[in-house]
Amino acid sequence: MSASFKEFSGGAAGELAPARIAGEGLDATHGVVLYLDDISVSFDGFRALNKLSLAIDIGELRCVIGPNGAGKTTMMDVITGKTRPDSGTAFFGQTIDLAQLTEAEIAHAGIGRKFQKPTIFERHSVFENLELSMKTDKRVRKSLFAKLDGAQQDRIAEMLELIRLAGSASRQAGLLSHGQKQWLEIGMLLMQEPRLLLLDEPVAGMSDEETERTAELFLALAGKHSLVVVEHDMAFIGRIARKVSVLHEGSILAEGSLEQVQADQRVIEVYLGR
Amino acid sequence: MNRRNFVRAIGLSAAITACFASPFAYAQAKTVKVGIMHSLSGTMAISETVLKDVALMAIDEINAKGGVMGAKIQPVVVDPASNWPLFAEKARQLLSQDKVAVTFGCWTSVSRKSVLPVFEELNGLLFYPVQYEGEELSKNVFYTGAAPNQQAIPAVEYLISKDGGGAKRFVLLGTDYVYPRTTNKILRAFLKSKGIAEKDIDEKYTPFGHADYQTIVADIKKFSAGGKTAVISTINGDSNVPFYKELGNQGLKATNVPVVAFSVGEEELRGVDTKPLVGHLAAWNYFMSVKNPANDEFRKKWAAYAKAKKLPGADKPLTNDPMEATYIGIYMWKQAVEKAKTFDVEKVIPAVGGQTFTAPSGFSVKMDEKNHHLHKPVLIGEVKADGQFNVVWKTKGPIKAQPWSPFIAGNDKKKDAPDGKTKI
Amino acid sequence: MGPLATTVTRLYGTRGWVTLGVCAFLLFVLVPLGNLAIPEGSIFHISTYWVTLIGKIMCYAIVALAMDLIWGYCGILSLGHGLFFALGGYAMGMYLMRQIGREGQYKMDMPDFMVFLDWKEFPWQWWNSDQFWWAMLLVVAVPALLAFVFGFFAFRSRIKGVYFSIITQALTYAAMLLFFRNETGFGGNNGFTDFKRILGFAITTAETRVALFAITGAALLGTLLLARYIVISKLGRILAAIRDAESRVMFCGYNTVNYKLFIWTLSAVICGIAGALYVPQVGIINPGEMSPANSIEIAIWVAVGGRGTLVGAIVGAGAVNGAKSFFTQAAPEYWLYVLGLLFIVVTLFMPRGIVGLYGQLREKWSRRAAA
Amino acid sequence: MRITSILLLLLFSVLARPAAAFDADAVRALVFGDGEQQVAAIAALVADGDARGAQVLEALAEGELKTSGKRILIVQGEKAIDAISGAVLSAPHADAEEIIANNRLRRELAGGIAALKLASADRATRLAAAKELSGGAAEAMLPLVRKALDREDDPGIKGMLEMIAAAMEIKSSDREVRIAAIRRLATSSNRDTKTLLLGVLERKDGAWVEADADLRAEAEKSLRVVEGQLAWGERAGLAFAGVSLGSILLLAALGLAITYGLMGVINMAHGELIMIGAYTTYVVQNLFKLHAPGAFDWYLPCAVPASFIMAAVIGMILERGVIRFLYGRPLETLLATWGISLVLIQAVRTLFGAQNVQVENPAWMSGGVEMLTNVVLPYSRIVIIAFVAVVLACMWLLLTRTRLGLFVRGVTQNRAMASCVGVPTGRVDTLAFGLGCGIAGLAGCALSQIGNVGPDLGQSYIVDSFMVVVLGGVGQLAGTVYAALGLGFANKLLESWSGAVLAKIVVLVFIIIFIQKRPQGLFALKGRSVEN
Repeated sequence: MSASFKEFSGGAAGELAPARIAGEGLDATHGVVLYLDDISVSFDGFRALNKLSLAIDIGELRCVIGPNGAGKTTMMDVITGKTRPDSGTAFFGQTIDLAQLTEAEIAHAGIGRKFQKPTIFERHSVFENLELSMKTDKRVRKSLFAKLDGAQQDRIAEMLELIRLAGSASRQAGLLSHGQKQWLEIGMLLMQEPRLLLLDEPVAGMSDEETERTAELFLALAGKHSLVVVEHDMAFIGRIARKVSVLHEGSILAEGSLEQVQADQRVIEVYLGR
Repeated sequence: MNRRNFVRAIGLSAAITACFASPFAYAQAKTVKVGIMHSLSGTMAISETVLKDVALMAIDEINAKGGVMGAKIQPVVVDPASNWPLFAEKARQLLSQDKVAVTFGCWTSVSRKSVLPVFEELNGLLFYPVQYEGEELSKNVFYTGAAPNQQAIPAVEYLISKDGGGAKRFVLLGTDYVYPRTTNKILRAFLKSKGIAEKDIDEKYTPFGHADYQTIVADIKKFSAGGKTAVISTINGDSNVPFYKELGNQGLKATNVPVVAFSVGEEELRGVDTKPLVGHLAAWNYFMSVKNPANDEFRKKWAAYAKAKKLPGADKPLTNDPMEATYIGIYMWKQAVEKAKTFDVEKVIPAVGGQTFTAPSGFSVKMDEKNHHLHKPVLIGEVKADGQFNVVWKTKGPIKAQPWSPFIAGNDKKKDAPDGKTKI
Repeated sequence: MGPLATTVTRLYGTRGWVTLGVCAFLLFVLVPLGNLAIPEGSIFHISTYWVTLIGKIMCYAIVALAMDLIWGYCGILSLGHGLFFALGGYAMGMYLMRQIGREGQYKMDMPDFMVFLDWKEFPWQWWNSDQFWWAMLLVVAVPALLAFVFGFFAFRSRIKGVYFSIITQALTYAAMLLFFRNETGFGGNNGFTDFKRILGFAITTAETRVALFAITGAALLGTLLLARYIVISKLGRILAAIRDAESRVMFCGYNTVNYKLFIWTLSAVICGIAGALYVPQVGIINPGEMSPANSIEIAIWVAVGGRGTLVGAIVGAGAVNGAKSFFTQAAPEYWLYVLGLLFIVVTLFMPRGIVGLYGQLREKWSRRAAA
Repeated sequence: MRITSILLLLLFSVLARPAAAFDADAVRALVFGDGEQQVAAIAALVADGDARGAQVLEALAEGELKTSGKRILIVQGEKAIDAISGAVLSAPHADAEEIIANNRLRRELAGGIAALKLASADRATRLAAAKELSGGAAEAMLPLVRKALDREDDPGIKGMLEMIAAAMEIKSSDREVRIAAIRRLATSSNRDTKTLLLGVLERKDGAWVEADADLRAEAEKSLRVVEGQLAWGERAGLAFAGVSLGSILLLAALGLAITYGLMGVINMAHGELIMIGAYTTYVVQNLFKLHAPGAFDWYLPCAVPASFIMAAVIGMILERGVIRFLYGRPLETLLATWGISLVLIQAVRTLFGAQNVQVENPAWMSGGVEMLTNVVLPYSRIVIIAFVAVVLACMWLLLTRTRLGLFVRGVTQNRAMASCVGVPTGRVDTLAFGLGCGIAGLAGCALSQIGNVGPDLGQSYIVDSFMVVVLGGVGQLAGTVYAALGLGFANKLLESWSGAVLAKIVVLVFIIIFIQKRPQGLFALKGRSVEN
């Protein structure tokens, strides 16, 4: 089955990705796709992010762990433009200052995000969900007269295969199981062909079998895309992790391979200390 | 939306239409239908509901005496719900569906203006019972309320007179719509003719349903510091209560600054504690308190009717000017029909002119042969502690209406009768 | 088969088109004949009363469609649509006032209320108002412009749900007070009335009425097809997606502000057109149309009919207004109870409105069967 | 000064010589004469200060003076006195015609009677009389006033009399007297003073009516002082008006701040609950009229709880019956409650009729305190402001200090969680909604004292209430308070220069723009909780 990934992701990276990304002028020389430089965010006094700095390389798969309230989700909010940082800078590639863009523009620039709680269009069919998130011209007039051409049909078909929903393409998305919803959302992300994927607890509520598949998928995606995975499931982390960052009270506590991190004294305190 | 929905929906709307089409026209022998079109809901219900009741009373009365030319009157009551387009629709319904011989209705100018084209188009007959701004004449409408010269002008003359307190400055205060605007325009011109200077006239308007008169009353006080002042109020029914309460509380007594109102009658004062208002004035063509046999009978009948029909407020039955006007209107139409020996509008209209009726006001009022307005007496009353009025001044006899006020430029050339055919 | 053909088949299936055809026949053939050709007294005669009444209700139905587009499909409840309706009406009204010519009470060139306020020349708002094409332009442009500006700021600053509803209400309320003032130059509380002519045709003749009726019918069907085209397009799916999960739509890279703005403005324009058709048939336009209550009623038509289905909007407008016209005479004292209870019952027991009722019941039965 | 007063005394005694006999002709003139003669008659009767003359005047003022044929009677209940002969007549005179006194006559009477009362021994009576006279007294009263002045020892009353005298002496023939009068008037706290002074400064076609230059100068000086005072009065009045309007808006909106602000129920029937409160007040009032007319002035304290309970109960019924099925569907709630409001309005119409009903202010609430020259603060408004403050305080305590309050806040913040930890969400909802509606009822009770009570009373408040809550920021009580007072002031300030209509428009537009800037209202919660 891993073949199917190769095929797919090859397709994605090979023919589509470079051209489009060049079009969007993402300048990833220096090999870094995302810079966060001492970002701080506070809500009514509470400091959610505290001088957070983080850099993600092209094609890297980065796991971010940390106890609840460490600021994981807030970090993603900042990257995707949902929350504006009080101080600090966030750059996508060398040139794109995320603080200047709206959510839509950021998404367009090539950052895809999966929410903690799977958010899909419950009242649309699975097919429509993928159609809507597919990378195309997303201006009003275009979408009023839009029709799916053959290539697009095929892409959706591929994706349905990939996320194993081919059988229920015309099913209402709201009726899917939790795991399937997770997959659908991942599928929607991939339809956007993003350079960077932010995945907030992607395997929550998945069966072991599904989790396993997800791990494979991520590993396959890594290299073509950059991934930031936030997860509590240590087994899953262990399965995919190359580099792990530990977030605590809004800033990076430790960074390194999973073994290094787990050996780190402060990390142990943070996790076991309470 | 799937097709089944669509089909089903069409069927449904068809069903609805069908249920209207079901004819609710009674097939009784020797009855004549009469439309009654007063708002029973919405903002104007406050004033108009009683007019519907008094009309029904008059109709019962006539039917009890054998009806009109042997035909029993069958009232068709509709509720235009203080919604002006609905007035037009209802008028059309009454005329073209129910084929009523005559309609009694409307209160606000805008409602009248809304139905006027319909009555002219379908050549119907409307009796309009409320004092209004004039500047209008229609072959199809008879105005049984007062024109400005039958209410406003005499009132101001009284205020200027020594007995009225010899006012030198005037505040013209009204709700912002046509009747106050017109009346005040006429009064301005009139006051000028009486040698009152521009600076001694202050014109103020408040929005509909305005409830906070603090600033206004304060301004009146300020203005009144400049010399003997009187307030001429054309405030619309509903805003009067807060206005008068504010007057009372801020200690503006009628003896210092009298307020004369043109749309405040017994009914409007029902909602007010009148003790602080004693001495404020109102000008009408009828007051409940006037003493004469006709009025005693009218009041008795109304009280009885209200009790019999368990009308709200029957414990304290009140009559007022528009009610009297409605009552007169119905009888004038009856007499006209009997004179014309037919219900045909074309023949009834000429017959209405010249009709006379001993009105509860104690005078024998006459419908002008030409201008479709009543010759009415003018009475000026002062508010008493019990919410009734003391008549402190009245005209010798009924005076002729001037729908085209001579105080508005260009009206002198207007002819004092509606054009023969208003249809085009 | 050609692109047009495909569009046609996509819009409605055979039965749908047949039904539409039947409606068209009713509107453009049966009613006109019934009113003009068949003499009064015959049971087949359709009186002018019905023509004007149905015409009026069709105008409301168009408004309901506009409201359904924005509320049912995009989840934005506007409590200010009466304003756009009225603006369209006023634009038309100005033209009709100019058409009166010297037949007003004062026999002057200017509208009566201006003569009366002794204005010597027309205020700027009335520039060119005697030109029909200009009136038509205003009918579309004024609501569009207002809606666009208002919507642009509202949507850009992410005003959602109830907040949006409330400020649209404030907007229409403010406009109403403004139009009540005589200085505003639109006839104050009385508004415009006593029209005589439109494009030179006497407005009260049966022919003109039937013509207006037919035009309104055409407008209604046109709006229905346009709306249908929009809701089945990808745009329609995106709007629905915005309704259900706006943030996801944004993270998919759609600029939701533009989408909302588009449908909002379109809906306002449709209302304007409805208003323009409404005025000559009803014969009066005044600020009352802008009162918050009226706008709320529009929402209620849609809810009663079934929001999120186009036919629902039409049925709702027909049902509520039909009921109103009927009960205000049948039960003048009690019709408000009927109406009020209707709203409560619908919202409580018929979340999908009248047209959804059938499906709702069927589900219930099937569940029974299953259990 | 002394000299003048002595002169006046002499003058007066000349006038007063025929005071021996009671002037029957004057009485006849008073009854049968025309306006002029009547006024003259009053002056005469007052001047000779005879007791029976006074009695006649009083009777006329009270509407007890009647005529039957040529006879003039003072009818008090059953017994009647012949005003001329003074003979007491047993037979009740049904046919007796009341003599109607119009404004002018009543003014003269009031003045005259007051002038006579100045001679009274009782201080209070004299004070009242002086007050009455400072409302404007006829020239003819001057001698009496002077006489009283010399007799008067109470400084307060003396001061007032001084002013009254001055107000008349400004028209005196003696230049010295006039100047003195003008000087004194500078310190007058009377509305009509300005008129008097302006009279001195009047010019007819360019030329001064008053020839004497330095007399005019004096008038100028005094006028400036007086106008200064008036200006202050206006400012104070404006401020008060602002607070008052604000408090009313607040009262109307408070209930909504709970039902909508905290619970998120868009309650379009809120206005009708206000209306119900008002009608409850009306009913309570009538009960008092019927059963306890003596205690009428105290119906309000009973009406307050009554209207609260009434509205609260109806509110709870609505919550149980309709609204509870619509939580989480705010817009559907809007429609349902709109339907409810229609039904309630029509129900009231059927029960009480479409006309307004009369709600009397209790005596202690009518009238007002006169502070400064030209500002009267109506008691009713003062009471309402205080009332609002109390309601606000209670509500605050209830929400922050009690268990129910805790539950309400808990449920409104996280329903699911609250129910998990065992909060009876259902009951809490009902109670909270009832509370909100009850407060609406209180608002109705208060509004019935200043506005009219009719079926669509509520309609006029609903829009404003929503504006206030939204502007203040949903779920923010403090915000609601600021918003209400702010709008009140803004409205009044604007109204004073742009007129009522424009003022309202401007305020609405302001709200629209403001919400663009702060989509969550004045006091918005920031953070993750806001979105989604």
